[in-house]
Amino acid sequence: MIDIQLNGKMVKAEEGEMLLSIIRREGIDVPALCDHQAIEPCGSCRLCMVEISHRDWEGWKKHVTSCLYPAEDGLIVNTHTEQVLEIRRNILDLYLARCPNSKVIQKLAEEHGVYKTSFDKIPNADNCIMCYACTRICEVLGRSAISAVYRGHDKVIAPPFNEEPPDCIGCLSCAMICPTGVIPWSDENGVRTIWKKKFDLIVCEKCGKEIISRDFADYLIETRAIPEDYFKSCDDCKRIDLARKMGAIVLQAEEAKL
Amino acid sequence: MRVDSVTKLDKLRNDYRKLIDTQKKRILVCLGPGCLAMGSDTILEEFKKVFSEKKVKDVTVESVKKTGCHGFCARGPLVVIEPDGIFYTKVKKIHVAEIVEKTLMNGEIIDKLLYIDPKSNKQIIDYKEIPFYAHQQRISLRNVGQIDPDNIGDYIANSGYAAMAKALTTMSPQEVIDEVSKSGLRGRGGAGFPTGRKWATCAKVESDTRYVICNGDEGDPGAFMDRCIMEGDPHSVIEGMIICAFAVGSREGYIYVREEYPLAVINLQTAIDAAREYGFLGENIMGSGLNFDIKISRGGGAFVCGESSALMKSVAGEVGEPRAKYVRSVVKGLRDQPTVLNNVESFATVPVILDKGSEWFASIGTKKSTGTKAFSLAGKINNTGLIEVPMGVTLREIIYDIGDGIPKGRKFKAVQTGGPSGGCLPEDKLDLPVDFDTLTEAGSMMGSGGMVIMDDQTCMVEVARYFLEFLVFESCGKCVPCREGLYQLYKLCTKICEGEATEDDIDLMEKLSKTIQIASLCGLGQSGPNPFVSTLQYFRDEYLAHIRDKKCPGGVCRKLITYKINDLCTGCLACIDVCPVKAITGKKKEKHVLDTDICDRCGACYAVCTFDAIDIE
Amino acid sequence: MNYRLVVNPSLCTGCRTCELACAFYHTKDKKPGRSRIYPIAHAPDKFVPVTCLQCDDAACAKSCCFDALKRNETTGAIELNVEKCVKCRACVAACPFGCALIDEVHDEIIKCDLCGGSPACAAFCPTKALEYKKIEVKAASRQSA
Amino acid sequence: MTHDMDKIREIISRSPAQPSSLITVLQDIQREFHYLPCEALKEASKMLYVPLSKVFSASTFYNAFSLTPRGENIIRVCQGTACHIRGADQLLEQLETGLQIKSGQTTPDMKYTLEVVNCVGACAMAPVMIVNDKYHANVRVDRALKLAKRG
Repeated sequence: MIDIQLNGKMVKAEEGEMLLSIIRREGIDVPALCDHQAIEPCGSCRLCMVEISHRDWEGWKKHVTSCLYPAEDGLIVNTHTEQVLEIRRNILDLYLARCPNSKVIQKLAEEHGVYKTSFDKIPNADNCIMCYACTRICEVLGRSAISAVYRGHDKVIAPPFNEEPPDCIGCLSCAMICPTGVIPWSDENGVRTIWKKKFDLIVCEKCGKEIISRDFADYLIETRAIPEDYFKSCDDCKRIDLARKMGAIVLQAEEAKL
Repeated sequence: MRVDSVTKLDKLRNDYRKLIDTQKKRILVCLGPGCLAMGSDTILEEFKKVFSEKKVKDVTVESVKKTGCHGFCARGPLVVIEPDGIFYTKVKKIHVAEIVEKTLMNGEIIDKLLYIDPKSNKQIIDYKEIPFYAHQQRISLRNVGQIDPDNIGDYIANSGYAAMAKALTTMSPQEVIDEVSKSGLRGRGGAGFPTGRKWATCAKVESDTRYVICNGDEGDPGAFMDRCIMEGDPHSVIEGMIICAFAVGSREGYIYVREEYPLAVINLQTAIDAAREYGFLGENIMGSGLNFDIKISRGGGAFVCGESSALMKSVAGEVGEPRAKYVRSVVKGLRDQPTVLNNVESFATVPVILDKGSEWFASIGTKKSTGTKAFSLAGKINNTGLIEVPMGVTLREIIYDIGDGIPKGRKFKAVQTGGPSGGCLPEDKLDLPVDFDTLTEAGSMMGSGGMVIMDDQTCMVEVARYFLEFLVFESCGKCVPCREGLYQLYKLCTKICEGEATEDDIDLMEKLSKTIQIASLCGLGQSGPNPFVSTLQYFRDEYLAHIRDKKCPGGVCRKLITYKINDLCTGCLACIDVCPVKAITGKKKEKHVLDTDICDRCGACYAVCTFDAIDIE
Repeated sequence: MNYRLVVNPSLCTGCRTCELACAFYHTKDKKPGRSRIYPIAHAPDKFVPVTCLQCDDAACAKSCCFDALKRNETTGAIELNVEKCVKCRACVAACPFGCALIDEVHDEIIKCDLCGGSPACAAFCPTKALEYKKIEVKAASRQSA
Repeated sequence: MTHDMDKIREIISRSPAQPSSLITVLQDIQREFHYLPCEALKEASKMLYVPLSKVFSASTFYNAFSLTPRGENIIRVCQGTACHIRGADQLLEQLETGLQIKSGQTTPDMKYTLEVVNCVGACAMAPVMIVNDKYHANVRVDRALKLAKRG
């Protein structure tokens, strides 16, 4: 365990633990859009920037993204200096120009006192903030069906050749993890559509409720050794089933007692 | 033949020296980038053709040598006749026969091909006496332009691989690191990190695998020193890398060459193959037990790959996006292993340091920036070319003594150093000594060594806009300040160039620049606003002229200028031919008329007019 | 260590106090969400309180591609780390007993976490159909998920 | 457009079958076909064990790669700083007007592709244009189109 000073308070931390998780643990509110515990930090949104200095290093001061900076003994971390707030405001200002219609961005910007962007809005803006959460989560699954393509200001998230991604299994992880909810998908009539690719949904053999995409179930069966039977009915029906089975045993036992 | 001992290397060197001495005359044809673009390859062929057909005393086909960049590109194509150092400039294919006839057969000098010193108006025969060369001191460029890069013998004859042999057979790795540290050598790629300290850190990290990478991704527009070294003296880079591998204990090295330099790849590969043949690369080099080999990794055309972590990703076959470097690449670099990454020029300098000693090297230059630095001179300067000077010379010496000032007697406005990460320095900074720290303090940076000189017909706002456009195109797009911030900065700068900005926009740009500098993930973004910040610092009046007066003092920004034809027009039709929008009309030998309503102010007419008949207002 | 939530359906009256207790115990932002336990009638007036069995070889944990479901070795519960949960619903589909659930109110995946060691459902069960008690578990039979 | 799959496989198999060969393989494919055909990328993905999305990322990230077929003659105008201040924009404009295409495009007859390139390191002789790997130095605006069409 090491000691760091966080906004004036001494806190204990594990060496090498990322500053952001310590900040979160201490209940300090620092915004971060590209951060998610299921994926490795990548430092693209720059909102979790904090000011650091060191007890023993005179005059050393830096601004770093807390999601990627490992804690070390003697570190002095300040999450809300005027300069840090100014950086956050300016970044949110840029985000408002990039994603003017995103409710998430609007709310976060307002919380920081930015009500409208100082810049020209990007033409044909969508709500994608290019945080790579979707591509990173897809990589964790070992699929990498989508990726960031082109570069610089033209960079977008897309499937290969903008066609149906061959490696996509329709698990929705990308759409679910997206902080601004920009990835469109739908489940209709037993068919899931995402990235313009269509997937058969397994429907509950008892009640007809849509459960999971066939490809995702196959993936879980194959890579996670889940028995195929488990995917035959929906959670509601499986609970009722369990109640019936247990009930039957209980009844039997009660009868035996009598 | 394997060369595995100092004795064998000494013998080889003597053999090569004797061989060269037997060639009484040598004709060196410069095939550097500048001369090549002027067609020097055809001159080389012509010489070879002549000597294969004709017998000339003391000269054979082997006497004709291609070399890398000789440096004085402005006067290219260059042909040097050694050992007398006769320096022929602006040589054309048609001159070859004359050179053979007069100079080589009869020992006559051809006056019209000589360099004329504009100050004394005198012809100079030996290039070493030309001010352009006389003010230089060449260390990393020692062989560039002097030897045939494809011939390892030339390199060995010039004491090549001697430093490597010395290090591997008489020194310990620690001694090599100490020597490099004591020399004070700082990374020539731009940041100026002490090379010795980098090597020492890498050597200390516990690991079975360490990599040595040479950064040949010379992306700064306006810089071509590394290209010239890789093309003109590839063995010096290889030798430097072998010494480094020995010092840090590496078995595998990479040279990352940018996509735009195909000839560098070819020459380096030839050199690597030759070095392997002699046993300078491979197993048990010089019998020292060092196993080391080098592979070339070609870039894909991305400026950001000059950044170390992006470069390492690119070498690993991935998209060149930088990562946050809270763990330095010298500890965790390529494939997460400790990696030394140095620039081409740094590696090329190392053998000389070991050869002549750290004290000698440290005595050159300034206290904190030792040695020499290669620069490429380009833009609005008379003597464009490749130079190397001791650290600490002033910008004025470089621009006026070596570079011979601004063409057509125009006025100097700014010198751009450090490429898109650097800045523009004005006239009153010309007496600053050129070293790492001074240039950074002045708001620019050394960068890799590109120097682009600008005259009063350059618009500094437009220059900032140009660099921002470049950076927007080259940003990898990973982090927001760089991707969105530079884009907005570029948009605002364009607005100024179009005369549609207000002074509030400048404030906004300054505020945004600060955020981009602090909050960007890698060096590209962090230094991205520099071209804007430094031009605003020194040329604020030009910004204000665009905003308040809607005028472009440099006469560049299209929306703020008009072209007019004056009475000097002779009616030559040249401008009519080039005008892409057909805004100029007129008959031969009659003064032409320019319709300003149609004119889209591209400036083509101005560029072709040889009678100064086009005015910019 | 060796505590388990023991369900005795014979004692269950279907009063659904456990549901309320569960929902309120896990309440966030003053809006009670979904319960993790359901008394389900399997015959007239006969109920089984269905809740997570904290299976030894739990399909929910195995199906989670992001390591969000982990057994708490102290309580024995397989707990969901909401910070790691992507809401892909693999666990919902994979649990053979339908005990990984979607809470539409908070747009979250939920499952029984034994309330960190003192299950509210058991505490409030008026008939002791639910009891959290120490039981003998052979050391080898429990493998950590 | 279909390509000889055997040729594509042969090019890919020149490099070790591992993900780190990706950039090299893409360069080799580009050299052969002057662009990256879709089926070659799919094949590279399979043979090098790289997800197709990552192949696509790399193909679009690096400037050297083109996903659309290019013309017989490739005309590149250097946009380095030295070239810029010595009138590279005007050169480009002349070529765009003369060839009736924008930079990055190919003429409909597939004869010429016009591209810009960020500094080729021949700054001393700015402005520079490159026609099929042949460098032309100190190009005057009135000569640009002629040099381009000469091939």
